Amino acid sequence: MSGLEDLYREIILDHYRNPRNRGTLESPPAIRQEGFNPLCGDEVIVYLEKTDEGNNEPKLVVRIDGRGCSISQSSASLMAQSVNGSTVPEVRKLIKDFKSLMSIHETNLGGEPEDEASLDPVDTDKMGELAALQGVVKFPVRIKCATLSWNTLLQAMEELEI
Amino acid sequence: MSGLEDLYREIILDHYRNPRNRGTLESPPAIRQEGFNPLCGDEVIVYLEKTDEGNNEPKLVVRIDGRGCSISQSSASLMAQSVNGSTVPEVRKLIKDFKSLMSIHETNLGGEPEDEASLDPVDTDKMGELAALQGVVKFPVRIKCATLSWNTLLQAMEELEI
Amino acid sequence: MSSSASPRILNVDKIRKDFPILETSKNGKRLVYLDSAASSQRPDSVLEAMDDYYHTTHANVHRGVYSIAENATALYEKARVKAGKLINAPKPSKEIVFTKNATEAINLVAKTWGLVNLGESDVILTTKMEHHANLVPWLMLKEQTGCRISYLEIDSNGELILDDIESKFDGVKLLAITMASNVLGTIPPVKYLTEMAHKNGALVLADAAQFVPHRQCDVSDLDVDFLAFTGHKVMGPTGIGVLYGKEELLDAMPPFLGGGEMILDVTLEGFKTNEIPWKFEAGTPPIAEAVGLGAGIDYLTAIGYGAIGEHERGLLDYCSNSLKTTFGEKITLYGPKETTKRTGLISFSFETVHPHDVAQILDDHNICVRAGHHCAKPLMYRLGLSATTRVSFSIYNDTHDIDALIIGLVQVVEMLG
Amino acid sequence: MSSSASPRILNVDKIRKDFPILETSKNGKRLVYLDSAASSQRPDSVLEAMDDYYHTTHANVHRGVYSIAENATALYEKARVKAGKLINAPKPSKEIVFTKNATEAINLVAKTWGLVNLGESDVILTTKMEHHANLVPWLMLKEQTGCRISYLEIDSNGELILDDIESKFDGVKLLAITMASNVLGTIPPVKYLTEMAHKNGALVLADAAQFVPHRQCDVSDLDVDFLAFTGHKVMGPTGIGVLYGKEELLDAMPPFLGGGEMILDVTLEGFKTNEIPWKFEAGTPPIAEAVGLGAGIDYLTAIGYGAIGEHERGLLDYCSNSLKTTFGEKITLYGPKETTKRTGLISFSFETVHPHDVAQILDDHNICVRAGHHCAKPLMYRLGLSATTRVSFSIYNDTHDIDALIIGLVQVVEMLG
Ligand SMILES: Cc1ncc(COP(=O)(O)O)c(C=O)c1O
Ligand SMILES: Cc1ncc(COP(=O)(O)O)c(C=O)c1O
Repeated sequence: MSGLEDLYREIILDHYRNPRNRGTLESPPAIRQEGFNPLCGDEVIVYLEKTDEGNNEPKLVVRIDGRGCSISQSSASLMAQSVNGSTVPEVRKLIKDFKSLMSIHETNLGGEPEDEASLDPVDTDKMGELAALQGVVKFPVRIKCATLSWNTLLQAMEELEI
Repeated sequence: MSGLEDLYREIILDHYRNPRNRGTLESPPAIRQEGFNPLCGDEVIVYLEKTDEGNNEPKLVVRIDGRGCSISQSSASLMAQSVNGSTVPEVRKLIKDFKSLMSIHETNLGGEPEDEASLDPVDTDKMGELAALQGVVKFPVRIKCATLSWNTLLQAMEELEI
Repeated sequence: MSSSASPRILNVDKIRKDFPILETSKNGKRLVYLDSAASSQRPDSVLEAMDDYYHTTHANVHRGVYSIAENATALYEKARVKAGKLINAPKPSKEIVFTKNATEAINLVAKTWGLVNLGESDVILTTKMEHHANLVPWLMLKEQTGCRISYLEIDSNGELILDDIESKFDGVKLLAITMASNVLGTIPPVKYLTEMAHKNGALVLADAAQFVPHRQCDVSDLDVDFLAFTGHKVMGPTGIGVLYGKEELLDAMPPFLGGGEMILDVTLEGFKTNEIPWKFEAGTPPIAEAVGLGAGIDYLTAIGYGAIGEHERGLLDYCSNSLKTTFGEKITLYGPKETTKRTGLISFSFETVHPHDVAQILDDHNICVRAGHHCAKPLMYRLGLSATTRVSFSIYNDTHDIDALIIGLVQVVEMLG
Repeated sequence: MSSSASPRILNVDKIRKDFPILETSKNGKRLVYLDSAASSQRPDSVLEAMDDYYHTTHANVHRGVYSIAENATALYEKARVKAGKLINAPKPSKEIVFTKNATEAINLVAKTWGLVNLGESDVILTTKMEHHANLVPWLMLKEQTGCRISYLEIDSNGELILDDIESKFDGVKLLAITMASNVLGTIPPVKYLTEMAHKNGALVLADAAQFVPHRQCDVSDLDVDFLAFTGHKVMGPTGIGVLYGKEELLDAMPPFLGGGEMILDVTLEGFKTNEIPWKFEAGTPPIAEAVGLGAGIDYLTAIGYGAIGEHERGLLDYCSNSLKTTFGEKITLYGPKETTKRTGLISFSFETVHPHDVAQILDDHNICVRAGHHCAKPLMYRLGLSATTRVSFSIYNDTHDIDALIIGLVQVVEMLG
């Protein structure tokens, strides 16, 4: 049972039961991006917008819709919580760290790592609640659940041309 | 070696080395029909014509071209020898008898017999030299070689609308 | 309750011995395999038949003059006849095409018969409970030909709504329909619909991937024009599927893939196609897989569809009763209420737990169930779900498996409910 | 003569023990298998890998959350990487598509990339020595798109004529070329021709079905755009083939067959395709076959292409010398004179005996050789032949096999010559 308890940590169950930043943004101006997990049909819809901060770096606003398992939905909630109010460079760093957290096992599934950099060790202490998703790496199939919202976020950022 | 000697009987080798009725007929009026053995690419070209016998049954004239193994070519030669100068009903009977001689093994290759009648026993005594091809049934793959010219003849007869 | 129903019909303990994977265990828990609708396990006789083939006979087929090549060809063609007889095809040696799976079989029809025969004014009629294998090929054909696709609706029991059915056939050239839903278990009235289709000048393709493993399938009686099923769900190996088609239809169809075996002649300019069924079997076919499928079919028919059906109905009753008794309002079961109207599988969902999490926790008990959209997304949309949990039965399952399932599910609900 | 060449390089006696079929005999004569170009035999490790897979792991892939399904998926994807590494694909997990055989791999390119990219003014350049698998798909494409097909000629040694080669690329969008002729053994200069093709804006598809079993294949070095090979010729099982394609090309191509696994989403109106390589793998893939292929590749690479090539060249020399010495003027051998320019097979013909009869009589000696057009009819027409006899070698053949062949052929000539 230790593996299971590692997967279903309290933080994850909390975000699953009480998802943060759930809702929609008007689109346009916001980007509306759908993501599917072909394995199970889980669906995440990411709404993304940037604020106008004058001369300062704009900040990102994100809302989450869709449905799916505890891992995909809690990961989306955790993602939204970390992204909201962050600048683009901060978010890029977050994405990189999160993918590192996950990608170790993706390699073992038979893939090449996306790029070598993604194999840098991550400092989970600095990741806050996000680190709770670490237990997922013991369950390779669930990595796709955990990364779904993040990949969708990346696509939305591309659409926003940031 | 008994099987092999049964396959390569003297009559067969003779017809292979000295094929009868080899040549072509002007087409039209003759029918020119090609037959292929997809197994090995053996090719038989049958030229077929019927004579005008006034009120009597017309007779068939056949010539053979093409190339292939000893079985396909000797069978074509034997076929031409038996068909030449015969009437359509006589040829139909010949074809039926010959197919019976061959079809027993075709069934074992996994096919249904073309029709139940084709399983009638044949009287090989009445078949003359043709009966020499009987050894082929021990070599199922070669049945297609032996029947190639006969199937091509049948197609030519269809074209001639007889 | 029919807790002892299954042991009376089949000797499951004895059957399980033929399936070594069922003797494996993880963390001291034996494997409980409840995912045969995704892929069945196979008896050792299937592996032995394939190994034996490789050990004594292997050579490429149809082109060799030497003995082992002849024997390989004979074994391959014998498997074809066996597959044909299983579904009572009138001319098995001509009307059975071996493909790589059921999906390819359906695509073959779409990309040959479909491309030639369908145009903008034509309609393909199908249902809202199809597997993607019997839907995406038609959606692709729609893109290519401009034909339309219309769907028969389902009711709240997951059965087809047949009111005013005659009108649904307007402009229809093909009815493409499942013989058993892989999500609901529903067995639509394919014989009746085939009569209807034929009366209206439409052909019928039946997706029997979920039917052939469970019920006697008789294409002569059904009179369907095409039918597909897949080897790995009928105790055969992966890598092989079966297409049945009526002789005159197959004869008239253009070839599918080009290459060796499907030709009579090739020149620099063009080619002549071979006779059916080889016209549709380009390249080296799945020879050992055909031999294995033959052995799988032998195993299945030795047990007999009568016993299989009865056994499965017993498990169905037992399982749905146990689920309802244990979880009451918390659980929803999908599909027809009457067990006689369905095959041996149950899809269900909990209000508060996602199927993925259900399957994950059951895996900790070494219980295999499927969670997801089951390659039937339109049906999921229709049911207003993104996923269900599905348990499916075969001859090697018994009530102990279901008891284990219930214990596992109780823990699921405790953890996440 | 190199009569002892092979034993020095490979321990054939030891290797043969891994191939039980080679221990069989008929009428007291051991099997002499000289038809590996049609299909290789496979070591028991391949069958064991498949049996082991079925005994411990089998489940459908990519869709299951439970352990054995995860393990099955991992094994399947590992086999993909193995197949990719064998040919040095830069991104094996994306650029390798599993098909049912090499023929399907080539058809896939014709029916996706080809249909989208070729029109009436375009030319497919190929050669006069192609296997039907690399010809009929293009002839079918010609029918569908109106594109033209032109052919590189061969000289009397069975080598490509490369004079004025630049001009041959006029209007060419695709060069579809074999990497080793299955009739002549010829190894065309594919790297050089690929440079030429790319300079002229054409892509290259290489048919490596007869190359991968014998020589190190390096798609990164060759820079070909697509490459196909087949499992049953590289010690793998039947029922599986491999397509390599460059990532950006595969990404841009429309899907091939429709069904499960190749989609991200399906609605009643349309569908979204999955990522590569799964976009091209509709339905349940050949899972056990992929595992078996992986084991076959392991066996092959453990022996090593260096030793394989050297061993085969020894047998080639020994066999062609024996044939020439024994039959002199009576026999004609085809293909390049230099053994370094060819793979381990020899096609030949006797003036007076048809290949079918040769193979028939050799079968009486339990010697397996291929007789026929070898699925290369245009080449046969070009050579002015309807058939040849072909002997082909693998790692389990030695000079004893060739000695037996010569004895058999002497009897052939006695009987029918
Ligand atoms: C050169 C060549 N290409 C393609 C093929 C086709 O391989 P498969 O029949 O496995 O599709 C073969 C083998 O028959 C071949 O020799
Ligand atoms: C109803 C139905 N049709 C078709 C298929 C496709 O079978 P395969 O994946 O073997 O092609 C399946 C199985 O996944 C199925 O359940």
